[in-house]
Amino acid sequence: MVVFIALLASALRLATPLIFSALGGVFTERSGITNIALEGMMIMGAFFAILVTEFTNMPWLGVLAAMVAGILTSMILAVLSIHLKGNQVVVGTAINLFATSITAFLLELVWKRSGQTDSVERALTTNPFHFLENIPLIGKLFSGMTPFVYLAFVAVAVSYYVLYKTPFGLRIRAVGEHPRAADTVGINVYKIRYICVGISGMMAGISGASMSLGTISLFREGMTSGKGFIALAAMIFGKWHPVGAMFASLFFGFCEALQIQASTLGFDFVPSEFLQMLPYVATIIVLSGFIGRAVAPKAVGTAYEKGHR
Amino acid sequence: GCASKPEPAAEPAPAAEPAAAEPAAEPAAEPAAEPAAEPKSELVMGMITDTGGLGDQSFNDSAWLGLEEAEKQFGIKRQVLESQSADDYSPNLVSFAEEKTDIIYGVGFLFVEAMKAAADQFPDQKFAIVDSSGLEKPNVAEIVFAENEGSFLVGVIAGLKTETNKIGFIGGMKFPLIEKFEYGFRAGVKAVNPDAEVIVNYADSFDDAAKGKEIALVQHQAGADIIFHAAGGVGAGLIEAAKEEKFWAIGVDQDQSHMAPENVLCSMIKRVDVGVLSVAKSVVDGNFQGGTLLFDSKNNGVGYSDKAGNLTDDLKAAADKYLEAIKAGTFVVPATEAEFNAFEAPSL
Amino acid sequence: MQNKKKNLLQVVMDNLKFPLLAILFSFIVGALFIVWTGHSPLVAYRELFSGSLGNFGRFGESLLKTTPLIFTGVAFAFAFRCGLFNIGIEGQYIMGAIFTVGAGWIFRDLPGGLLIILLLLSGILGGALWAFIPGILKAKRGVHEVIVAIMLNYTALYLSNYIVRTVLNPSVLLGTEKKASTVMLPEHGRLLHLSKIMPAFGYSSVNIGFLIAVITAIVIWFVLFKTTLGYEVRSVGHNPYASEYGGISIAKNITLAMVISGAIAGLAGAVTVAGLSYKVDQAAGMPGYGFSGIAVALVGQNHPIGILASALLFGVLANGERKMQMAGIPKEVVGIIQAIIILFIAAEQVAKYLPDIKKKFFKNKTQEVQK
Amino acid sequence: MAKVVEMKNITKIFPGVVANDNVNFELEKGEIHVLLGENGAGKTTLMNILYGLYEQTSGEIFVNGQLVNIKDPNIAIKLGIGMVHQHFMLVEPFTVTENIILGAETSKGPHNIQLDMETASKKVKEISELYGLAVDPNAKIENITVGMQQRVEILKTLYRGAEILILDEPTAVLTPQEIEELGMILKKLVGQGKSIILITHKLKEVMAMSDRVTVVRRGKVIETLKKENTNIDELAELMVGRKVNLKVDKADHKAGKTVLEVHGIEAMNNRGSKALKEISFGVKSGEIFAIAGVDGNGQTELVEVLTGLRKSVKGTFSINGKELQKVSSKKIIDSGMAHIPEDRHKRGLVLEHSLAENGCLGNHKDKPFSKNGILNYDYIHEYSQNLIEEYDVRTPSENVAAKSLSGGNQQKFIVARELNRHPELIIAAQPTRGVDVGAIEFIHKKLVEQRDMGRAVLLVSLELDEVLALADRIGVIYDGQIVGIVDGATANEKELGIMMAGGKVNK
Ligand SMILES: Nc1ncnc2c1ncn2[C@@H]1O[C@H](COP(=O)(O)OP(=O)(O)OP(=O)(O)O)[C@@H](O)[C@H]1O
Ligand SMILES: Nc1ncnc2c1ncn2[C@@H]1O[C@H](COP(=O)(O)OP(=O)(O)OP(=O)(O)O)[C@@H](O)[C@H]1O
Ligand SMILES: [Mg+2]
Ligand SMILES: [Mg+2]
Repeated sequence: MVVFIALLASALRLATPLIFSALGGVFTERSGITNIALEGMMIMGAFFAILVTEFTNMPWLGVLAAMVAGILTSMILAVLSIHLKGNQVVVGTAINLFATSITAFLLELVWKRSGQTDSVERALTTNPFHFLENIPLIGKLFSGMTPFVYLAFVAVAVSYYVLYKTPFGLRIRAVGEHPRAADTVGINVYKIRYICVGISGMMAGISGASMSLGTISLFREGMTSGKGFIALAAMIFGKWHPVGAMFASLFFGFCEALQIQASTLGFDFVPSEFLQMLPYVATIIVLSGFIGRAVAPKAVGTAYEKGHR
Repeated sequence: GCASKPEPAAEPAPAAEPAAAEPAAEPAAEPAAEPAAEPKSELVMGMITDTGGLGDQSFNDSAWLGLEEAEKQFGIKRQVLESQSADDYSPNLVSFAEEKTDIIYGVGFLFVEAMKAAADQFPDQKFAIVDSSGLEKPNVAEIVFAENEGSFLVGVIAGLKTETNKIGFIGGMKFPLIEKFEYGFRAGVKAVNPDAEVIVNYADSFDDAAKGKEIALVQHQAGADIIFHAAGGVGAGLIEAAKEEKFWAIGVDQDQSHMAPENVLCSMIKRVDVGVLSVAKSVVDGNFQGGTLLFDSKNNGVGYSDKAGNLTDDLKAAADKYLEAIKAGTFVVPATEAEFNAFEAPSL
Repeated sequence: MQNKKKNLLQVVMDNLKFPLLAILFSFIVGALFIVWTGHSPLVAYRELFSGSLGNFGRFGESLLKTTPLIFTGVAFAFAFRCGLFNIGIEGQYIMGAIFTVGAGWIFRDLPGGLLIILLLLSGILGGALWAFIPGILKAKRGVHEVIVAIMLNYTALYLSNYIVRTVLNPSVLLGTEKKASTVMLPEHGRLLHLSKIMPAFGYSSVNIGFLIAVITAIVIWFVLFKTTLGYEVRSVGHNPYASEYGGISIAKNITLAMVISGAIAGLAGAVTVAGLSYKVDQAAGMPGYGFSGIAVALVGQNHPIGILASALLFGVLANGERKMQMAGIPKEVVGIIQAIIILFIAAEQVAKYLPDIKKKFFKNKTQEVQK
Repeated sequence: MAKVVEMKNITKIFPGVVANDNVNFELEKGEIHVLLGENGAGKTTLMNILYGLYEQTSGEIFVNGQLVNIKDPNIAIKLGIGMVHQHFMLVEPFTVTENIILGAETSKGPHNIQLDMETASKKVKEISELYGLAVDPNAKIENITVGMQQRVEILKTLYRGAEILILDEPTAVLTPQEIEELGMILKKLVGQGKSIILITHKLKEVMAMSDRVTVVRRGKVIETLKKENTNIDELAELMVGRKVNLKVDKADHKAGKTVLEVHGIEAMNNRGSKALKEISFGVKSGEIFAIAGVDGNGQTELVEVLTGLRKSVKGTFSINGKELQKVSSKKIIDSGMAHIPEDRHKRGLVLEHSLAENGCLGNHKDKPFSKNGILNYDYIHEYSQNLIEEYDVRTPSENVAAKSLSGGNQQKFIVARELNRHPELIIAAQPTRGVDVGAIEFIHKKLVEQRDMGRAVLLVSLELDEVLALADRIGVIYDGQIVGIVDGATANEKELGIMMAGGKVNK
């Protein structure tokens, strides 16, 4: 039981950045844009969260900065792929490279060394609801739970509400399925897409902040270690649905937690490399339709040209 | 520990003593013997990192620190190349060699094959490699450390200090160098507290600090109250976790207590900087020689440190007791799984 | 005939105009970053170019850097011509490399020439197998190749690490101590250094792998534009429905294009192992060739011959970057330059928009619709 | 009568095409005004301008007497203009209600942020009852019929309070009954004071539904007439620009042996429901066999099955006795089949390839186009040059990309390529869709020529006139079944119309 709770707690924490980014992915892809740049936006978020916290000593301002950094980065994707109709995957690839380079560059400039920043004095690594840890049995679940963990689930709920319960969400989904239909009823396809890409930037920014400010209270080069791509997979795994994306993220988190706990759970006879492969192989199997086919929004990946048929 | 003259360690005994001697404990604090008297040398020393790059919180940083010290002491010029991938090792070596750099350091045992080839190709070029031995080239100085010995000492401390009888170890990647830390550490624990359990995890990364933290939290939840790491940047996560959950972390390579003075119990010390500096000195002095330079407890190349003062005198005394025994050769600290399994704790 | 030649020149110019602009622009932006670090861009760029082109040896090293980029660029372009985005070159490269080492061990007793051929074929096989998975899944089940390939990249990395640690470890095969890398390729299975033929290359370890890369690019050019296979691949890439109508199997060509793309990526791994590293290390992260390959292919307009040129550009940048680093300029600057080149190329439409914007400006008339 | 819409001197220039040339158009309150013209005449373009999807190059628009600048559909909607597009603009996974309210959502809750689906559903129901447009508000678009979808489109405009309705070729996808129902709906709408613009190129519909007609030809308005003052022949002449002879000259046919034999074919459509049910017929050499029917009754699927592009689930078919239902399309081509596809952009051409490369599509693996997998470009170029010459394809050379040709010339090139295979069987699906009259006559002539040379021709067409003009025998397809086969010479439109609607003809 204790082990199980620990496993669950671990999975929750590991899933948190994935949930944010995957939600961001849901918004962009629902509006018809492929977002391979989540990783880059996360890196930007992670870095600027620490940068601003370092200088202001106000971690929540850091989170805000992460959001802004994420949004600004996402605007590169927006402008290039929505207006200039660049290949969305290529733009995403470039953004990832750019984010990696620019953060490393600024890190050296600001901290006069490479690799890793100092720890910020005040971060957001502690549980804001300490009393929860006193609940018998499951209290342990809440220890080490950062504000971001709670926030992630709030974000899932809000995303679900926005996408499925508001006029705006209806429009997003229409734009992703059939942009021309949306256009003919007076919906501004470009505007919706800009907003959605912006939302994804914001989400990925928070995701990055949850890793830097929320986990290790510093920024390290390479700290996102491909989580943006995993988030992308989680989004597809979750069938482009916020709740599905959440469960997929939890699954990935769970796989990683399982790998970490392998020795405590007594199945460390499985080479750790194979445990590491598990989520990736699982995703491929799921995508192959052995468990149920996922259908992407129809217009995803294609630029919309006004007045074109 | 106090500075004692290091013994020339390796088989093909280098004529030059490792110059590490004096500043073994705090090289930065003690000014070099006669910095002003030394004429500004024109020497250029190049260092190539492994893929971890600068900022790895581990041997790359430490080696760079050694060259910084050389710059201060001997007025040499230092240059660095960071390798993006394993395929860069050889071209990076060649690049420096082509510039007629006075000595080229390859930091990390992964350089070994590239270094071997480069040493043959440029027989007049001086090279040094960190963490690897056995090349036996006249123009390659091989700087190696007895990580198992240093790890053993902090293992002793952890074994005595633990209240839960559970201790954690986090490795970067599961390869022999890191296993040397692991088995040395476990042997130390076993020597003083055979009942204590050591929970071992590998992060499969030297960067993913978040994973480091998660592993630490898991180990802590499983009962570990002291966790040692040999995982470079991943360790930042461990120390963060220790800070939050108020348990003890043990640092590695350098004294890491500054990251969390109240939660870093002590650090296992591996003086890559000293190794690098001593080879630099031999170049400056003109008595560079190839062959293995072993930095172990005898010459204070490895050890433990406690700048934050978290160790009680009892603990220090116990650790020092084992340190002396290792120095005296009373027993040999295991470095591999097989040696560990065969290891009988000495009764001191 | 006269006419045709002029056309060719025009085509070349049209295709070059844009990448050149992109490169120029990104160097200017790069310069701003260099100034920001307090260095002189002139010094930096001088270091960059002298470091990569300064003498024959350095040039050789640039060619060495260029070699895998040619392979991965061509690999990417081949799939792209079939409408596929092979982001999995990374993983296919890893598999190619590990297969090569494996074959090097198994066939270690074969004579040199034969062994080398087997090594290259093994690399090809490794990459092709790994690319077959996203290919067949795309062809038969319509699964997006990008996601599958990303997943397979990580899988390849961990699988390779496992193999390095166990199956191909010297401790297992030779009974010596455990190492973080595989056994070494036997001496007679290594690619000849060009300096052996052309001593001018001196110390440079550029090897016949470079020639293999160039030949591969030319062969792929021939396949793409002169054979029925290439015709079918390009047709499927442009219009799968029309291809199907013309009796071309979409599924077969998608799978095949992916497999060939992976085979080239695997060959890149083989050539790197046989020509440079002679082993594979346990690695914490991707080697990064896949992403560079995308950039190289895009700048080269997905044309094998263009890719030769752009790979050389990226090779020169990567090699020259060393000298910039030695001069104390952060290596990230080169990363930024590369990112901007790609961004610029990705937004190719900017150029197409310019005349439109002009038109709008002057005539203030209707919005133009592009076909 | 009050003029609700006045379009004055509208010109719209696309790169290389003058789609509308100084067009004047008026719509009066309470009328049904037909915009009549051939494919590509510029009807849709004109209406897209009125609806704000395109911006005119020059000219002015007045709505209810006010000069307006309709920059985007929002403004059009505010002005009370609604448009039902030629290709429906419906989001398939959405429900009827969701589609109707999209862009004009009702909301509730604090700050009105929440969608109010109940109110919306209620309103949709009210409107649909008011105008007699029965739909299920909760059904998903992908699960309802095309006729239903059209009602949803009309409801969409009414929901937004449209007073002026534009319907772009609304009858193309409807059965005769549905067309009749539509006519009644339109009458009802007009009765409630709405004004309607109806685009079509079907003359009979004009006479049945309109109050006035404006004829457009090649982007220019030719004339505006009152229905009472005109007749079908006059309209046809105005539309095409000369006396039209819908009869194609052809000799009596001498049918030979059966080339294509279709027996009990069944197949699914893309949605997984049965599109073809027990289809059986044969096409003999030296005859044109036409499949007539309303769009969406299985024609596309039938052609795809016969050309190897879709797998049948049951039944067999053969060319000259060779069974082909399980083989690849390449094998079918090799068995002597040529195929003029219904969608030239989707199937017929690789638009980015040069004409030369398109000219060998389907033959590229055969000698002398290629040998041992290597293409013989010299021959490929020569071959395409011949095609271009022989079929009078207007193009600078065979080196240009196929996309740079006009639709008619693209179609001619496809016909050239297919007929030049010297096939035994020609499957021509909508061979004249969207091409100008000249090209139509040319293509018709070629098809008859092939018949006279003793080849079997399977013509699939939505245009009854084309079927009647060309066919020796006619099979009528309805709901995936061949409901009857009649003789081309004696068939009449009325009889076919009843069969196309699924009715029985007693002889
Ligand atoms: N978006 C566009 N870009 C360029 N040219 C266009 C565009 N839309 C239409 N055209 C051209 O404008 C002309 C008029 O086309 P339009 O679609 O208005 O014809 P139409 O009368 O509606 O024909 P149909 O009966 O086929 O619907 C055609 O020649 C067409 O090629
Ligand atoms: N963007 C465009 N640029 C140039 N010509 C176009 C464009 N879009 C359509 N056309 C041409 O305009 C004409 C009418 O176009 P439309 O989209 O109505 O297709 P169509 O072939 O008439 O099909 P349908 O029978 O369904 O109306 C066609 O000849 C087509 O080739
Ligand atoms: Mg049309
Ligand atoms: Mg039209």
